[in-house]
Amino acid sequence: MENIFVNAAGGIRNLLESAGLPGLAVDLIVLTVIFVAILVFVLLNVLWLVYMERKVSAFIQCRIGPNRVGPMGLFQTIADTVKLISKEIIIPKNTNKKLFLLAPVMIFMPPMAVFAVTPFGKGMVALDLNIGVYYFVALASLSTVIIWTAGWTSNNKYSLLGSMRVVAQMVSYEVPLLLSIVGVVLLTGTLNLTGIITSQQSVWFIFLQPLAFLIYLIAAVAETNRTPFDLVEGESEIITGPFTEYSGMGFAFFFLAEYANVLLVSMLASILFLGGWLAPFGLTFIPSWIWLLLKVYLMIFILMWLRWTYPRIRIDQMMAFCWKVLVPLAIVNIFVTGIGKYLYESVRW
Amino acid sequence: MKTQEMLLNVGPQHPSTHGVFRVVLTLDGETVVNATSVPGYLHRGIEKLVESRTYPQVLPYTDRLDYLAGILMNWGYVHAMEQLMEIEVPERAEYIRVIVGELQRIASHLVATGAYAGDVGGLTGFIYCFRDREDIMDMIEMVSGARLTPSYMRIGGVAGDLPDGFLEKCQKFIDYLPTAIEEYNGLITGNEIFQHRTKKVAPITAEKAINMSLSGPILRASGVNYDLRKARPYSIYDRFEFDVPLGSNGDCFDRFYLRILEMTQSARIIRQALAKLPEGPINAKVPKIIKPPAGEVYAETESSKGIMGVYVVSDGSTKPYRVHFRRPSFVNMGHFDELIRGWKIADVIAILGSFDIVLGEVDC
Amino acid sequence: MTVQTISEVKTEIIAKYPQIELSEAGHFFVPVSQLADIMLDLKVSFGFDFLTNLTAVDHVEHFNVVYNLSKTTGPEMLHIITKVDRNEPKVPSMVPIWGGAVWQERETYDLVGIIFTGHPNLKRILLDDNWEDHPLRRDFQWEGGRD
Amino acid sequence: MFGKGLLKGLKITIGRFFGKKSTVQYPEKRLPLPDRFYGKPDFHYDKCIACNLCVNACPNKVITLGTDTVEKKKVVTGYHFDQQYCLFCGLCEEACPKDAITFTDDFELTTYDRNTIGIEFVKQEQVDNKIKEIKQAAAEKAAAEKAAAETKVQTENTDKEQTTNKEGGA
Repeated sequence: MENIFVNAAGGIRNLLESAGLPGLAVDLIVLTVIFVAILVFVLLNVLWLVYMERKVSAFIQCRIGPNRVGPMGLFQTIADTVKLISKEIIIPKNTNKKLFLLAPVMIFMPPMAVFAVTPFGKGMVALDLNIGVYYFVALASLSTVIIWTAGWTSNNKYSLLGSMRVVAQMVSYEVPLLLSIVGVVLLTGTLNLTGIITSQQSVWFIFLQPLAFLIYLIAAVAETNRTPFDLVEGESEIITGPFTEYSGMGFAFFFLAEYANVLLVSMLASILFLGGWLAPFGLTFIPSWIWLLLKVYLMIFILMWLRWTYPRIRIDQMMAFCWKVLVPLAIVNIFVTGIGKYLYESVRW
Repeated sequence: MKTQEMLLNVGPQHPSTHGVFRVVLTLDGETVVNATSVPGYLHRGIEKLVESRTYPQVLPYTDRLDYLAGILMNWGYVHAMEQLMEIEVPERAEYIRVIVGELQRIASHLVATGAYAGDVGGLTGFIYCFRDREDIMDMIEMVSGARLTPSYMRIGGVAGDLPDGFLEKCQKFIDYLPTAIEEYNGLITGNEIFQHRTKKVAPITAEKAINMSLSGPILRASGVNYDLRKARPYSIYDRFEFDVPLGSNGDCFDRFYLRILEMTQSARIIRQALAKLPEGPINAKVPKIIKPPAGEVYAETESSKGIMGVYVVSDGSTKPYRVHFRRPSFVNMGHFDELIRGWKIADVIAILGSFDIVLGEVDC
Repeated sequence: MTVQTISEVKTEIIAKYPQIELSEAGHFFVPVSQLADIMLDLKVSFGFDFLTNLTAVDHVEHFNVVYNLSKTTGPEMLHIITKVDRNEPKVPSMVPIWGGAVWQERETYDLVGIIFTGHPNLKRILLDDNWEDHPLRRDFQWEGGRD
Repeated sequence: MFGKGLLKGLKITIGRFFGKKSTVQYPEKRLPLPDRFYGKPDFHYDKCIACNLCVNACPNKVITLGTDTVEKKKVVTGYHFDQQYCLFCGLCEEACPKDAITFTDDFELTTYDRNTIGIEFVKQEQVDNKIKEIKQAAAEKAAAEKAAAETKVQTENTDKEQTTNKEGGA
């Protein structure tokens, strides 16, 4: 069980090598297979997450949620997707058609690219990048531009308001997100995600960096545009913000990408703070990738739970909260971590 | 840097204008510079329609004014008619009216509370409120046969006596209500994000509120003790003990929270009315064909949104010469344009939600 | 302040303004020319600070503009009627005295066609801006539809 | 303390997450409807006395009653209920002295076609039967009357004869 995926990849590699292919071609094919596997994994998870969100919200609201399509309504998302595919894509007048259609295609790119460097289990990482954290932060901020493009080309005032909010919100919340990760990086001294996981062998960073975890959680909610920071979509204020004019599959892409982002930030939270695929209490008989999934889903559930409990914050309060509360706290956290680390290293308990 | 003001049309199709209401906002970024409300998208000309109906036939149309508090709208009309014709309503009918009227008030406030939670983004609060409103809707369906448009009252009484099982159900609901209110307070009122969103937003001073003829929870949130049930008791409200909750700041939070407090008071009234409910006839002796004497009357009742006034002019025939409804939401909205100036878009929605308008009533 | 009954208040008002007619039903009939002054005085001296209702009725030969005043401090209510000439339906606006009249006067203008002079924004409110007639007038005719 | 309200909210929602659900699986399960429910209208042909009270009571002119006079008796020939304009206020039911118009608890009133939403309650055969009945009754009555009249005439005649006989006798 533990090494099922690693072994599978190794098996393919051996098979190809024994067939006499050159090394580069083997690498290329194996990587492609891995990336397709990741793609499938992410898409399956996204479909499941849509269903899960609907179920969680329903359960919290004393409802049952989807239960008609398939057993327990499991195929509801698929049915919805089929419906969305069959719908007409309406393009507003006087817009830049190419950009308008490009935005929903591009929106999946940043989270997908980040998944290339995230470890899914012990030894299960497509590219073990040395600067994994840096790569994540750099790519995650890309989606701002894409959502902004969608809003701008929609030629709709609600979309414009929404996309301005995207820029304000996501750019601002990048800062505390980054600063909260700095605490972790300071402790480990590495930007490699696998390295960060292995250095949590003795204790998870959520216990060493509780403040950083909290800041990361809040900033992550803001980054994924979910309640209480769903100002971008702010359904009761600006309809669905940048996505107002999108219909059919265009809308579906944005909708699904949101869940890909949720998956991503939850995964990063488990990797950075919850020990990644490390098994707690020595329960190593459960495979590492299952442990990671469990932690990821715990994080996702917390995000959903928050979403269906809290109202939405206002734009000026959101900005004030970011710059006046989160950023100073994150900086304090870095200082404390630095001093703590220095003391720890000099005293050597 | 060159900046430009933007004209934004909020509505008539918008998720949180509570119907087909339109506000034309002039925005500077996210801040409202100027606002013009444009009602009338649900105007059905009820005042004109009823001119060609007989007096009892007006009643179903009053349901469609404030369709979240149909019984209270019925009450406003029959109250005016009873004053015009000088009808004495039997005791039992008055008690039944108070019970169902207060239930309807709770239902209407539940919608206001829930919709307000939804307006500021917390959809769960919305569903919780609607879940509990369902019980009231069931009870109203039990007595009147319809959930939203009950047409329950008649000139001189009510349409039917309370059915079997109603009293138990009502008692059960009243006993349950405090737990539900505690839940709303925990989920919505006590939430810090919610308080940040609503406290100190768009305060209305007491003088301004009186000057702008605001009524209902909006007026009382500004600290003006003016509830017709106390100030000028109609029906049998002088027999019940209840308080008029008052706000102090007149901001969105006070307007919201006042409704929750009023629910408790309504429950108190229902409890007393259930205990005292007398036996007897439920309809006064009213001629089969209603022909009120020529004259005119203006009578007011306190609906869930504010003062519901009905002005009836009779020329002695079977059809009213003129009926005018003073709809509380309509008059309250007169202050809206002025109030939202200088606030953010998100606040506009919060303020509109705190006004608790029903478009059937605004547009008549 | 001494407690007065509503009839006492009414006699006091009549004593101060002999031009007001008091009908049997207790309604005041105020001439249009003095409406604004009397209303202001009712608010300032008599404490009727709350304008609850404002509407108009078409009585074919003339219009009645109806005002209902009440007090936020007591149960008293006044029912004030002004007769307006049908050919020149002009009434001073109450907006300077009670801001609450602002939408009610627009509605009355919209449906009955009373022109409130001095109103800050006397436009149609419920009906379409291009509508021509005033539907609550008795001579209003419309075609089509179900009545 | 800041955050207390936030935590309380989370506690409430997680409680509800595991709590009882209040959804009713609609088409399979239905909530009981009260007796007074105003659903689809129902008309009882035999009870109707064609008094027109329901037509006059209706605020929205939903009901059109067709009547015909057969043998001096009113016969309902048509009862058209234009459901799309119905306000479900129940004033017609209240006005009816014979409970001929009632409301059922069927609330699924949607139709695919606007033309099918109005209900014509009276079937031609009902009218025919009724007319036949009345005619038959009238005929029977007429026959009975005739017979009665004949017997009367006969008795009268015999009386006359007797009297004339008497007179003649006198």
